[in-house]
Amino acid sequence: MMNSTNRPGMNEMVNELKARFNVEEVTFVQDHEAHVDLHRKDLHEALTYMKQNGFRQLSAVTCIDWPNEKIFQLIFNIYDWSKGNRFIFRVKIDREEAMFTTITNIYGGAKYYEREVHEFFGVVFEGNDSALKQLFLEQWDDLPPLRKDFDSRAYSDRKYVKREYKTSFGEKGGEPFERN
Amino acid sequence: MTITITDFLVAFGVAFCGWALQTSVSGITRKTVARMQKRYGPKWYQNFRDIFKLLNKRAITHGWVYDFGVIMALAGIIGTAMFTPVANIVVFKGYDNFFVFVYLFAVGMLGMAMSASGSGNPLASIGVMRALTQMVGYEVPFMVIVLALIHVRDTSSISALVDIQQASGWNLVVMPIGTIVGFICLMGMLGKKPFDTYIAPAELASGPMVEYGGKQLGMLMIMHEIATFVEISLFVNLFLGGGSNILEFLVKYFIVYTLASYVSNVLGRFKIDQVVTFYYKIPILLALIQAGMLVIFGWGV
Amino acid sequence: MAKKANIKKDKVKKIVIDKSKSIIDAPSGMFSDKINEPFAHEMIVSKDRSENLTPKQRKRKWKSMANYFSANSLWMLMYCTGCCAIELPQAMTSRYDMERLGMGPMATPRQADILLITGYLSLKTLRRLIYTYEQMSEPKYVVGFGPCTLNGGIYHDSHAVINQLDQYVPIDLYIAGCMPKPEAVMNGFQDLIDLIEVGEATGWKDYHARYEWYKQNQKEALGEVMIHDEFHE
Amino acid sequence: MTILTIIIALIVLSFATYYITKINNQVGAYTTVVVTLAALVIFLLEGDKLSGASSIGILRFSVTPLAWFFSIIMLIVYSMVAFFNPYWMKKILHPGAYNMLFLLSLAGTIGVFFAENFIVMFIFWEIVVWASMFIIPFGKSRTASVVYYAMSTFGSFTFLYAIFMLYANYGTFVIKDSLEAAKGDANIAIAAFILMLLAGFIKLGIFPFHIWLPMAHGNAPDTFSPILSGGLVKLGAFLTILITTLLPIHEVTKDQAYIFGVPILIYVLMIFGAISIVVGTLMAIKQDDAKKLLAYSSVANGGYILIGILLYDEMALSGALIHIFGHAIASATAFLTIAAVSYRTGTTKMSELGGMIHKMPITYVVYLMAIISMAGIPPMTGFISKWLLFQALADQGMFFIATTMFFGSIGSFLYVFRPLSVLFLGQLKPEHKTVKEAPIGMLIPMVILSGITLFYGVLPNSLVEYTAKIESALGFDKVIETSALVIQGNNGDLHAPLITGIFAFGFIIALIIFLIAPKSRKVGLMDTYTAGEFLYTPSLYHAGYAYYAPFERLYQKHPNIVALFAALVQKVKDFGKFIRFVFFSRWPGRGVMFIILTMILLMWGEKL
Repeated sequence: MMNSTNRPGMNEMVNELKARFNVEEVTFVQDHEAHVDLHRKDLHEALTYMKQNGFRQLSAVTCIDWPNEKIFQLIFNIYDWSKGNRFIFRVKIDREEAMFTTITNIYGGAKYYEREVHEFFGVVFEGNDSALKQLFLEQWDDLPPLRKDFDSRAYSDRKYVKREYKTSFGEKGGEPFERN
Repeated sequence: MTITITDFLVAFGVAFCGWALQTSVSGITRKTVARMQKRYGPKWYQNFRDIFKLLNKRAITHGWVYDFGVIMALAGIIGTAMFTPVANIVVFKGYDNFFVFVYLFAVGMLGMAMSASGSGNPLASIGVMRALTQMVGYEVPFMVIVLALIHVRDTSSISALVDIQQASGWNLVVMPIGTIVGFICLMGMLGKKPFDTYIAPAELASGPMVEYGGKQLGMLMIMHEIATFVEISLFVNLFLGGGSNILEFLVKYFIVYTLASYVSNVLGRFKIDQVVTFYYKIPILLALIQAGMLVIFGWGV
Repeated sequence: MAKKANIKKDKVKKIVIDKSKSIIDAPSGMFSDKINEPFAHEMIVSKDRSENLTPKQRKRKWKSMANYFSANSLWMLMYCTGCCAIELPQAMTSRYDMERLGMGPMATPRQADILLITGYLSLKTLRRLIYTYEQMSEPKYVVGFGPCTLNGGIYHDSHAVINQLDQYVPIDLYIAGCMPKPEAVMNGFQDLIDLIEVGEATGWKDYHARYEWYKQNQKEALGEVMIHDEFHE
Repeated sequence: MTILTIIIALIVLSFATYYITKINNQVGAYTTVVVTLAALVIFLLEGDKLSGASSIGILRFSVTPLAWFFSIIMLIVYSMVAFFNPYWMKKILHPGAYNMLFLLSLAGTIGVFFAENFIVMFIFWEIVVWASMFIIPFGKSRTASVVYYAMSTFGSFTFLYAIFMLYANYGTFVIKDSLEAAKGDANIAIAAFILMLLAGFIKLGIFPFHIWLPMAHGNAPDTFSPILSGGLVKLGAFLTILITTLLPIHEVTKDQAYIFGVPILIYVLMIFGAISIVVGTLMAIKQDDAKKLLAYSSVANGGYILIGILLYDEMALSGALIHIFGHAIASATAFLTIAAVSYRTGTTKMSELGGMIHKMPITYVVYLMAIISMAGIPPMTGFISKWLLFQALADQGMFFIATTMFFGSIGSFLYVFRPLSVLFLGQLKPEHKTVKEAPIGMLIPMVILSGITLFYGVLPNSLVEYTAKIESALGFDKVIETSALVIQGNNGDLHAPLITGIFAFGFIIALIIFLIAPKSRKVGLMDTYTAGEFLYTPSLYHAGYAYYAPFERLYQKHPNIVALFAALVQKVKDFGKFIRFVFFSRWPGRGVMFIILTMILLMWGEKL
């Protein structure tokens, strides 16, 4: 992994972030793309700072479930159109009490991303009430489906009628498949 | 001249044969177009099958105006077709006035537009809006040309115009520019590409037709075929000298329709404002020039 | 030109026999007792078409004009749900030329006769599908493409994808293959035409007959079909 | 019975109605119905037996077929519209004054039609102007009334000037005599013609004087808009016909250069008619208010009428007369249906309405028949007049004028269809779920008017024969010919009953096909193709706003005649400000200084 890049603005930005915030780790994925692991308390300030410095677009908000570490990792993907640089901020939050403060007052477009994260992972965003409403899954009635402890197959078996076959397609069962 | 019930029946026979003719011809055109595209194509009687299938289906209705509009549309177009002179079969001689054609035709269009809007689907309303807007485009140049023709020939009866052409040469020769304008307007009337903006299946989900299925759509298809018959016959009668016998008429008819179809098959689609600006640039200018040539200078007469 | 275009039906069928040799048996108990024969042959495309028809059926074929017209003018609603839709353009264009069977794409469900379900169906799509199906005017036919419509296919364990489509809407014909090749698609359509001509594609009647049963299944999977939320007001 | 008696009776009754209305609104309103109907019945029964013999001083009247024709149109419109008055008594500010002015304006119009001399005509003309001027502000806007009055006054002045000019030269006020005398001197005749025509132009709403029409029609009380469009506008047509044919202008101007068979002056005037058609059509397409839309359509139809009159051809005049008849009836009907909708819903804005057919089916049918006539589609009266006008145009070969007429004719499909589609069809708004059909008192006149439109569309011959009578009375050498059921044109015959018969035949065939095919299943209006999406809000699922948006976009940057008038108004205001600044300021020194300066200049001038 590179620790620095020749890309204009990237190194300066990283240094600034390091100086201002509690940055845990910085990884350069590409010349113009860096992953920054932040402490959850610094995220809002960091995003505000980034937005003031040209990163006007929030490309995505998503989440990764780490059931063994018992954390959710929230991912905020921001982009600077003037320089073509991308930063990906990652913060860790507690899995059991999945709460985070909304960033809609910084990036208004986060409204729907947060809604999606809430729907698929169950993370509650304080301050964004609309995030509690359903978005994609119409009338969902189970655990948030992208959590690792959600068993998709069991859900499918329970919910949907499966077709029954007379023939078993196991290792030795079934008719031999003819190719001619 | 007294009009008897026999006249009505003969006239209806013309309308019916016109429908059968146009349905077959469009089937044949579908076949030839398919061959042009290296396809096998449907049977020539495919359109008949489509129509009868639709009449067999259990359709839905959105209220009385939805049904009434369809009946009115078909009635208007059948009425127009009954006036149409075909070769030497002229039922209502002298009364087959050009302006009657234009406005009786509008009854059918109004009925269809009314029915489509009555379905309550906004896409249908938009389609109707486009159809009417397009009508403003193509009707005016066409009517200007025909007005000049009526002025020089001193009759607005279609059959009389045909007789004059049989005697003294086709209007294609008398007014070549006018014939071109007439053909462009005919394309608009037929709703062939590039003037099929109001149907636009991908954009508008077939526009006015969006809510139709079953017998209503079947009747509108019959109406469409008869309307095409009327329009092509009008063009043949006005510009190509009609026909001294049925065969001549049929040949001309076939050529005009096939040509229009082929032209439409190699073109894209205009936007609706492009349609209007197109008609108000070239065709209307040509129409006025042709009208001036005929009326003021008397060239070609 | 003509030679290329005029693919003989037999040849098409032969290819199909090779490719889509049935590996699936007809599901049992799919249809109510009202319909005597289970639709075995619609599941298995391997048999020769002419073998499917009993003499009695052949007789009926010529009797019913309505069926003849319905069969030979199938307008399809292209409701492309999954990967199989990619096979339709080939079936439609010069190489296989669907139009010679009298088929063609139509814009709205009101005009269409057949509903092609080309691949997996998520719950969200299924709602729209049922709504669309109910809007179609009768007689109407449904064709399922690929294994996804049959048993969920490779999405059989997904939380969002239903497994067995015929629980929710009646299917008249399945076309096997993942994805079915255009030859199989064409052959499937030809089979559907035959079924309609003999008056055996009666899925829409079945939907009327067992409406409660279908509604029950739909409710179990979807909650309510017509969903009310902020995007639909 | 003499005209004088009728007019005096009407005037007396109008004042009586004022007091009756003061006592009871409804009785007053029904009085207008009874009086107008009685007048109509008298005119129909007496027919040609009406005499203008009796007179008081200069108040002399003469009965001509033209006057009778126009007064019948007027009386039909007035009597049918009067049925609506009782329902509006609560909505109008001063019901007493409204009823009085309603009858007074009727008396005025009849006076104008039967006047024997110009002075009487002018007096009654002014009565009409003043009566309608006071009625218009009972509706929405006072500005409309001001504009209407300003325009009308201008017309009145030119009219009066022309009258006195003729009197000064020939010493007579009698219409026939003075016009006969004017024939000799082309210059005076043309000057008087144009000055009088200006008054006609303003009433008829010809470009560039059309701006009062939509303002007044759109803002007048809903019951008076049909009178304005169906009745009072036609006064302009009457005046135009009178002076054009009695002079006749074609003989006066025969020394001028000819274009397309008419003198250049006539052609220029026709161009104004053509511009009115185009402007009226384009503006009508844009309107969102149904009343304004119909008002602009009146502008366009005014253009047809003007061209028809100026063609000075037996077909064209007959066409124009039938068009006046047809348009008066159809336009009044259309306005009445809008009034009925407005009565039930309280709005005439099309984008706020929708799906009214489900609540007001009879009103819808009436509107449909009215617009079929307005668009000139058979089997309605509008088609007969359009056919005759096109015949005359084709005969003259005026293809430039014809282009605009065709444009107006096809354009009329667009604008008349808009209320049909947006207001009556489409999705019903939830707030109109409880709306009911118009009350029976409103339906009766609407149905009668539709019946008239249909009747003269199917059997136009009696109407055409009457126009032939008018033509011969006006001194035409050749009059329009009709035989049995056929109207004989210059280049083609029209068999109106045949067209209707064929349409009916086609209708039966279509109905048979419809009935043979399987029965349809009734579904709700919201159960439509939505690309599979679930929608529940009807008002969002209705294409009502900016209906012809792509077409409107093509001419959205059009030059606006209103701007010109606004600039004129601004100049007058500026001048007034200047005067006030100089003479009416707090410092009299300014005025004194101005006077001194002027005097110095004057004296300087004298010295030199």
